[in-house]
Amino acid sequence: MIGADTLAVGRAAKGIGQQAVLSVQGLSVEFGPSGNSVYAVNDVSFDLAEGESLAIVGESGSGKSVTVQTLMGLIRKPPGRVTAGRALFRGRDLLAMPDRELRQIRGRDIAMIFQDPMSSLNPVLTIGLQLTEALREHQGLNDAEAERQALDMLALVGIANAPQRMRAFPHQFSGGQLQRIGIAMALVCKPSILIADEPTTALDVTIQAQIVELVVRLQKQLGMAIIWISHDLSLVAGFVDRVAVMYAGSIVESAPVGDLFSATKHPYTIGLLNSIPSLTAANTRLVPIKGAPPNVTLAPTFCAFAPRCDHAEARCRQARPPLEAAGADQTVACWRWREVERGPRTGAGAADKPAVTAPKQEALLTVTDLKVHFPIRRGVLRRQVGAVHAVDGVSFEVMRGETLALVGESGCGKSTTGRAVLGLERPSAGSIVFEGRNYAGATGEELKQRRRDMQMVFQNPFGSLNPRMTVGRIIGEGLRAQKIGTRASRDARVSELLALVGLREALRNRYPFELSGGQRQRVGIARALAANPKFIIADEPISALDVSIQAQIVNLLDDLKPRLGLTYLFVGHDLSMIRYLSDRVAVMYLGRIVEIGTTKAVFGAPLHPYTRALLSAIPEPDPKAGGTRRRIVLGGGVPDPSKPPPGCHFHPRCPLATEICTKVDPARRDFGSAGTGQHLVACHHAGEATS
Amino acid sequence: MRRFLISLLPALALMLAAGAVKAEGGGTFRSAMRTGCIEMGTLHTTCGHRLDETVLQGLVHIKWTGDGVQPMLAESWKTADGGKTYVFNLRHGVKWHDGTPFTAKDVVFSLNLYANPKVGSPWAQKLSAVAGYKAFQDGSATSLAGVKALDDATVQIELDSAKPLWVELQLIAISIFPEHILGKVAPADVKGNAFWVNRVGTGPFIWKKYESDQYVEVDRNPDYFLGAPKLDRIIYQIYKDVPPIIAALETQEVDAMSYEGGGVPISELPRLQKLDYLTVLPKFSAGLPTYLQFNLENKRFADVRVRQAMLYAIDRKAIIDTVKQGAGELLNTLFPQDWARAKDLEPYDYNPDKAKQLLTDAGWDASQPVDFIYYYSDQMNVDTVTAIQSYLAAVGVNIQPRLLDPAAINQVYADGSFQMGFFAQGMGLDPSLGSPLVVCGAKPLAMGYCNPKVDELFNKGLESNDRATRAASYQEASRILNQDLPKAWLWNEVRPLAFNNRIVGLAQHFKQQPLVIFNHPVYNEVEKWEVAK
Amino acid sequence: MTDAALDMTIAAGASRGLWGEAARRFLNHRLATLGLIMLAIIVLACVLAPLIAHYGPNEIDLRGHNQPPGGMHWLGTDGTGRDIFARILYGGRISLTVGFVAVAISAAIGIFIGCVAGYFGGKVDLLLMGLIDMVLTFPRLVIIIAFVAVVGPSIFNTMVVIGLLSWPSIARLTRGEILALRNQEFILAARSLGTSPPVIILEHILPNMLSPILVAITLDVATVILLEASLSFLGLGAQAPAASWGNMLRDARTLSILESQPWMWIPPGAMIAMAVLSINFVGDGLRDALDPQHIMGGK
Amino acid sequence: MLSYLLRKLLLSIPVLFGVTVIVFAIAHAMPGDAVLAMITAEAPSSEELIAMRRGELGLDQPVYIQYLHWIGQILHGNLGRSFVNGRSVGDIIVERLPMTLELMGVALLVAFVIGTTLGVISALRQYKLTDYSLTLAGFVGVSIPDFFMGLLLVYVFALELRWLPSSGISTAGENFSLLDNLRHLVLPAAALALFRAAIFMRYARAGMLEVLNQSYMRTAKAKGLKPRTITLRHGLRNALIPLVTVFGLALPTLFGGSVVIETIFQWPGIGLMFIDSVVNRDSPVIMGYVLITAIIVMLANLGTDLAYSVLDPRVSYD
Repeated sequence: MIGADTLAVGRAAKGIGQQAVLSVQGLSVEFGPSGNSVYAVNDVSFDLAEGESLAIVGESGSGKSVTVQTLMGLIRKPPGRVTAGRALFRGRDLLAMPDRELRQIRGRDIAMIFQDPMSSLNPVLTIGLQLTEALREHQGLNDAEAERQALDMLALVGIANAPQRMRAFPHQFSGGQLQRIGIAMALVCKPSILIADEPTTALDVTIQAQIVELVVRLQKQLGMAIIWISHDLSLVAGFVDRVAVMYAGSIVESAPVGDLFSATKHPYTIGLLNSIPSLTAANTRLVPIKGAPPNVTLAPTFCAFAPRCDHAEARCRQARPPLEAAGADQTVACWRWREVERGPRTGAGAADKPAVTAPKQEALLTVTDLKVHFPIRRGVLRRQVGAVHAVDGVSFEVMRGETLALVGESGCGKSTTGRAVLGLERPSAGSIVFEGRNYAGATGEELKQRRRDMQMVFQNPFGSLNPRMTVGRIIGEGLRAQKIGTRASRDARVSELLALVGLREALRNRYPFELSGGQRQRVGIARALAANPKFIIADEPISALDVSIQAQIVNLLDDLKPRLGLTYLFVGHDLSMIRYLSDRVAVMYLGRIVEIGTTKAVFGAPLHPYTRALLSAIPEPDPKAGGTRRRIVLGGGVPDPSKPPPGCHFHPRCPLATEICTKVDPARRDFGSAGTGQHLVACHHAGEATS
Repeated sequence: MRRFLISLLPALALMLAAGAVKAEGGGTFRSAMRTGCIEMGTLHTTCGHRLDETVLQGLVHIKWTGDGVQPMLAESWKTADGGKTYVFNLRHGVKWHDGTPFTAKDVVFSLNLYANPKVGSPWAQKLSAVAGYKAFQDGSATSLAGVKALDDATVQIELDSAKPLWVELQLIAISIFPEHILGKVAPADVKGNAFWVNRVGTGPFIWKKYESDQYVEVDRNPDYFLGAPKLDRIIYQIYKDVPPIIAALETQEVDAMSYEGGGVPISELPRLQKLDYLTVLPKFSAGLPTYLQFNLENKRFADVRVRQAMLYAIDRKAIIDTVKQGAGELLNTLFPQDWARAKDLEPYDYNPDKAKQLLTDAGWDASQPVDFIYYYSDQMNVDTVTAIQSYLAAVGVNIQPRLLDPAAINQVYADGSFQMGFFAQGMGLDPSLGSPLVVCGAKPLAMGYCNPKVDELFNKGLESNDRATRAASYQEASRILNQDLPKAWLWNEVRPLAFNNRIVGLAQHFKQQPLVIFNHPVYNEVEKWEVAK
Repeated sequence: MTDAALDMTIAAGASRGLWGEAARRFLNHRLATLGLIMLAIIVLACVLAPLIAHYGPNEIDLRGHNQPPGGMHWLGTDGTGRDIFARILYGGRISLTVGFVAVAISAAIGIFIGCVAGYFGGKVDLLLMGLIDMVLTFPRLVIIIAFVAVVGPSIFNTMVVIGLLSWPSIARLTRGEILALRNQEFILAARSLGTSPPVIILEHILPNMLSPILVAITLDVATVILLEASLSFLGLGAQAPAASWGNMLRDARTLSILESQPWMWIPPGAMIAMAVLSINFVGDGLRDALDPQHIMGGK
Repeated sequence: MLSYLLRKLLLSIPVLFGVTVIVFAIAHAMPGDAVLAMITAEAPSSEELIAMRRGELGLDQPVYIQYLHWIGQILHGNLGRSFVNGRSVGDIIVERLPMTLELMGVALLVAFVIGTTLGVISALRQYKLTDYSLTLAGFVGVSIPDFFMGLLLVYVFALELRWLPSSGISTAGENFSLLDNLRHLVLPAAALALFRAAIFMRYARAGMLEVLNQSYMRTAKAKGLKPRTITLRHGLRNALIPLVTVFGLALPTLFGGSVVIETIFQWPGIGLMFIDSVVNRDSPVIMGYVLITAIIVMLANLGTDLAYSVLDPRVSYD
C-alpha cells in the first residue's frame, strides 16, 4: 500500500498529457496467408499520454482487441502478421524489439486485463501462484516478499480474507471477484500502462459498476495510463479522457470524450450514438445503422463504412479517407465530415417512436405465485438434498397489447420465468392463466394449443437456429408442427414472414451459418410469428448482437407489435433498452419480483433499493451525465439461489436493511397513483432515502 | 526434453551391452519345451519326451535306437510262460532324489496308482492286461491282483493271458513314483498334488525349480545309477508357440527344441541351416501317418469310391515337393514302418479324371459343401489344407476348412457331427499302435469303420514277438486298409530338428535315432552329454 | 432496406449449402483429400478385383510357389503358388467388409441405445449406462477371443462379434450428444413451436449429432480393420483358404518369410497400414469439415 | 468425494454381476469342455473316465447350479480351482498378474511419456516441419497393429542385431536380476507402447493446441513470463487433463494387446494364462481372468475420476 502510494505521487508529479508514454504509428495487422488476408488492423495511430485514459470503442471485429494485443505481442504469428507500423513505448519500438526484451515490458510496464475473468485465469493454478509469478519473474522477489506484495494488491482491489484466498482456485470465486483478481494480477508490478480489454462485458451491470469504479480509483492511486477497450460508448463516457472509435480495422474518429459526444463528426459514431437509447434524452425512435459490420477481407482501399453510410458518395468507395484533424484535439477519417452533422436522432428513417396505443386494461396472461425449483441430488443414493429456487413465487399480469419487461441480473430467474410461462420448464407451483385457461402443468394437446398462441424469441442467434435446416424450414417449422395449412400455403406464409421481418426471399434456402447475427435474429422472430401468436416472449433477444444491430431488431419488434396486435413479455438486462421499449417493468431479484410498475413510474421514481442501485449503475452515453448522477454501488454479488437468504432475499446487499429484513419476507405494497398506475414494491423500506 | 533423452542413452547402451555377455556357467543345457508338457496330474505324459526321463523313470525305457527295450529301474526281467507272468529284478542301491531307497514297494504302488479308477488316468488301460484289472476298475478289488512284490528287489506281474510284447508295448509307458511321498496322498487328490511341480524321481537330474510358463530347472544327480551326468543342469524353457523357439534357437537362447508340435517348421529350415553353430536334421522321420479322416457313419463318405476319388484328386507328390519342401514320404496305408507294409499297394497316383469318374459313379452331390476340420495351425499345414481344398474343389468336392482346437474337435467327435478332416496320428514304434484308428468300434477315431478281418490281423500281430511272423499279419492288413481307405492316407510326416553344436552328444544321438518316438520315455543317455569346451 | 447490403453480397456468391461447405473444407484438408483418394483406390480395386487380377484368390499353382514379384505375378506368389496381388485385392474385400459391416452393426446398436438412454433419461438411462459400463470393462480383444471359441472362427462370426462388442463408445457418444443438444436453444425453440418428440429427434437431434458420430464411426472402421488383422493373425478371423490382410500377414510369423520373402507380408502389411491411415486421414478431415463450431458460428 | 466413490462402487456391483453372467455364459457355451480338452489321441479316455472327470469338476450339474456354485465361491472371495491343475485360480492370478502389470505399466508409462512429449512438441511447432513429421509418424504409428510391431522388433533387435533377447521375462534358471528382467521387457513393452504412444501423441497435440488458444495462456504471456514457464506451468498441466481419459480408455485395450504380445514373447503373465485356459476350456480360469480384468478396469476408471479431481481443481464429485 505504501509502495503504491509513493509511486502514485511520483507519477502524478509528471502530470497528464505532457508526453506520450505510448505512441502507435501506422499499425497494420493482417491474418492468414497473403492474398487471402483478413485486414484486421489498418494504419492505426494514436498516442497515450502518461496517466491518460483512452477508450478504444468499436463493434465486434473492428480490430480494437487485435490492436492492443499486437502491442503486447500477444497475437499468434502465424497466422497474424504486422505489415506496417511502430509502437513506441518510452521511445522503444515494441514491434521491433526481440521477444526477450518485450517480455520484460509485458506485465511490468504494460499490463493487461481481459474480458472473461473466468477463462483468463488458469483454472488449475492457485490465485496466489498466478498473482505472484509476475513479481517473481520481473522483480526477482522471493516467495515471501512476492506473497506480501500480492496480498497488498488483493486488499487494494477489495478481496476480503486475502491470505486464505491466495490458496483458492479461480472457480471458487464469483465473476466480479475474479475480475478484481485479474486486475490485481495486472497491477502487481505497478505498470505505467494498463490495457483493459472489455473487462466488464461478461459481468452484470451492478458488478460492472464496481469494476469501473475500482479501476478508476486505482488509476488515480497508481497514476497509470489506461487503454480501455469496449463496444459500449455509454460505459466509457463516464470515466475516460479520450475516445477512439474503430470501424473495420481503422480508427474513424478520435476525440476528447466531451467533444466526441457533443461534436460528433464521423457518420459511424453518429450512427452508434443514435442506435442507443438514453436514460435522460427524449425517448425518440432509435435510428439503426443499416446493414452489418463487414468482414475485412478486402484490402482497405476505400472507406469501409461506405456501404452502410447514408452520406457515402463515389469518392468514399474509391479511396480511403485519412485520419485528419477536425478540431483542437479531434481527428476524423471521413471525406465528408464537414458536411455531416449530428442532429437529435437524425438520418434517414429517423422518426418519432410510433405512438403507443394505450394497452387495453385486460389481462392476457396472469401468473400467480409461480415457482420453479430444480432439485439438487447428492450423496450415495442421490437423494434430493435441496433445490435451486430459480423462480420463487412470482406473480404478474400481462395486459393485452402491452410490453412487460422482466429485468434483473443473471441468475435472477427471469429467463426461467419466461420459459415456464411457455411450458418449457415445469412449474413446481403456481398458476399460469392465459386467456382464462390455466396452463400450469399442461401436457400434450393442451400444451400444443398454448403454443399456438404463445411464442418465444430466443437470446442466442447462433444457438437458437438448427444449423442443419434452411431458413425456410426453420421459419415454417411451427406451421408444420401445428399442421397448419397445406405445403403450398405454408410456403407462401414463409415468404410473407420473410418480407415481414425484412429478409429477402433469396435467403429462404440459406443455412444459418451463412447469415449475420442480425439476420439470424430476424429469422428467429419470423419463426415465432409463423402461426400468428398473440403473445411473444422475447428472451434477451438483442443481448448477443452488436450495438448497431440491436437497434434494428428493437425497431422491428416495435413495428410488429401494433401491426400484428402482439403482446410482449420482454426478458432483458439492458435497462436503457428496456426503458425505451417497455410499457411496464418487473424487476426480479433472486427468483422474486421486487418491484413492478409502469416504466415511467419505475424508472422515474424507483422505490426498491435494488431497483435504485440497478438504475444508477446503467452507464449513460453522455460524459456530462456521468458526473452528475450518483451511483449506488452494491457490495458483493448475487447469493447462491439454492440457499437464498432468509427474509428479504436482498437484505445482505441492501444499504437500507434492518433487523426486520433478515426475518420477514416483505409483502408487495402498491405505491401507485392514478397517474402512474399500479406500482408494487416488495420492501420494508420502500422509498426511503439511502444515507 | 532433449537433454532427458540424451541422458537415457547411456542407460540404454548399458542395457544392450549387458546382453552381449552371456551369463553361462559351465554345463547348462537349455531345451525348448511346449506348454502342456508339464501338467502330468493324470500320470500320462502328453510330451513324454525329455523332461520325464531325466527325473522320473520307469522299469524299462525304449532304446535310443527305437528297436528294443532298455533296462532301467529293472535290471532284468524274464517270463517263463510266453508272456503271461513277468518277473522283474530291480536294480540295487538306487535311491530317490530325497535319499530314500527305491524298492519293490514303489513299483507295486505305482502300477496300482495308474490302474486306480479314483486317480482317473487315461493310461490305466496300459495295464488292462494285468490280472485283476477289471476287478479293480469295477470296485470289487482295491488293488491289482496280478502285481506282487516278491521281495524288496523283485516284482512279479501276472497278466490275464500271454502277451509276448507286453513289456515293449505297454510297460514302457509306466513311470515309477515314490511310494513314500505319493502313498500319503488320497488317490483322488493325486491330480492336483504339488508333487507334479516338485517331482522326486530316480533319474539323472534332480527337479529343482518350476516357474509356470517359463521353465523347469533340473540339476545333476551325482548318484545316478548309470553314472553321474556331465551336465550341471538342464533348463527346459517353456514356449507356447513355435516361432519364438526358432528365434531362440537362432540367438542361442536355447540349444534344442522338442519335436512335439512339429519340430522346426520346414519353411524355417534354410534359415537355420545357414547357421554354423546348429546341426539341422532336415528329414527326421516322425512315424506319423497323415491322412484325411472321414466319418463313415455319414452316408456321403460311406461309399469307398468317394474316398478313393479324393485320394486320386490330390497331387500328393506336388504337395510334398513344394509346400512340404520334400519333407514327407508318400504313404498309402496305415503303417509308417516299412516292414509292416505290403509292397504291392495301390499307389493312388494323381488322377483327377479318375476321381471325377469315381465321384460320378458314387453319385456324389457336388453342391453340398463338406465341413472340414483341422488342427495344425502352422503355415505349412495351413498351406497343405489350402492345397487339398483346391485339389478337391477341382473335382467337385467343396470342403470348407475350419481350424479347431482339441476341445472343439473332441466335441465334434462326441456329438457325431464330424464329417471330414485332416489329421495325423503318432505311432512310430510299432504297427500295433495303429489299432485305435481302424479296429471295429474304436472310439472316437475309427469313425464307424469296421472290418473284422482287420481286427483279426491286428490281434494276430500281437501273438508273437518275431518280426517276420508279425510282418505277415500287418502286411495283409495294410493291403486291406489300402483298398478300404477308412482314411485317405496321405504321407508319413517328417520332422526337421535342430540342435546347437555346443551340446556334445545331443545331435550325434539324434542322428542315430531312426524316428521320433512319441509319448514314451526313451533312454537317451543324457548323462553322457556335455557342453563343448 | 436494412440488410440489403449483406443480402447483395450473399446473393452474389452461390450458396454452397451445408454439405457443400463441409465438402469444401474437407477438400481443403490436404491429408483428408489424400486419404479419400487412397481409400477410393483401395476400395475400388477390391471391388473390381475380378477385373484387375489375372488370377483367382485361391487358385493354387504348387509348382510356381514362393515366386518373387515379377512376370505374371506382380507381387509374387505365396507358399501354395497363389497370386499375392489377387489375394491382396480379394483379401481387401474381406478386411474392408469386416470393417464396414462390424462398424455398421455397432453403430446401429450404439446409436439406438444412445438415443434411448439420452432421450428418456432417468432409470432407462441408468440401466443402459450400466450396460455400457459393463461392456466397456471387458477387454474387447479378449472377449472376442473367447467368443470366437464359442461360435467358431469365421469371417461372418468375427464381424458379428466385433459389431456386438464395439457399440458402447458410440452409444456413449450419442448419449452425450443428445444430452448436449437437448439443452440447445434450437431444441427449446422446436419444443416451444409444438414440434413433437419424434420429429425433434429426427429433424433436430439426429442431423446435428451426425457429424461427431460420423467421425467416430469412420475412425472405428480403422480400429476394426486392425482388430480383424489381430484376430486373423491369431488364426481366429478369416479361415484358410480365404484371404484377409490379417491372415496373409500371418505368413510373417515364419522368420524366413519375414527375412527373405518380404513380398508375402509387405503387401498385406502395407495395405492394412494404408487403409487404416487413409481412413484416419478421412476421419480427421471429416472432424474438421463437420466441426459444429463452424456452422454453429461460435467464436 | 467419498460419497461419490461409494456410489460408484455400489453401482459397480450390478455391473460386475452382469459381467459374471456374461462371462459364465461364454465360458460354458464354448464347444467341448475341460474334460474333452484333455483327451488326446495318445491318451484316449473311456466314456466312464470322461463321466468321472466331469463329475469331479461338477460339469455334470445343471448349468444354473454350476453358476450358483461359482458365484457362491466368489462371494466368499474364492475364484475356484483350475480344472487343469487343481490350483486355486486366485493364487494363479496373484502369481501372474504382477508380470502382466509390469509389462502393461511400463508400456503405458513409456507410451504416455513419449507420446505426450512428442505431442506437446508437435503442438508447439504447429505448421512447422517437426509438427508435420511427428503427425505423420503418429498416423503411421496407429496404423501398425501391435502384434506386427512385435514381430518386426524381434526380427530387428533380437535376430539381426542380437541386442536383446527374443522372448521370456528373464533368463531362465538364472537368479532374478532387474537388469536382466528389463532387457527382456524392452521389446514386448515397446511393441505395446509404440501404437499407444501414437495415440497419446495425437491427443496430447490436440489438447495442447486447444490449451494454446485459451485466454489464460494469453494472460500468462501478458504477464511477461518466459515461454518455457508458460508452456510448462500454464499449458502442460491443462493439456494433460483430457489425457487422463485416454489413459483410462487405454487400459482395456492394453489387456487385449497384452494377450497377443504375451503370446508372441512368451511373457508369463495372465494373458498367456488366458489363452491356455481357453484352449483347455479351463472355465474357472477364464472366468477369473475376465472378472479380475473387469475389476481392474473399473478400479482404473475410478482412479481416472480421482485423477481428474486431483489434476483439475474445478472437478468435485458429490
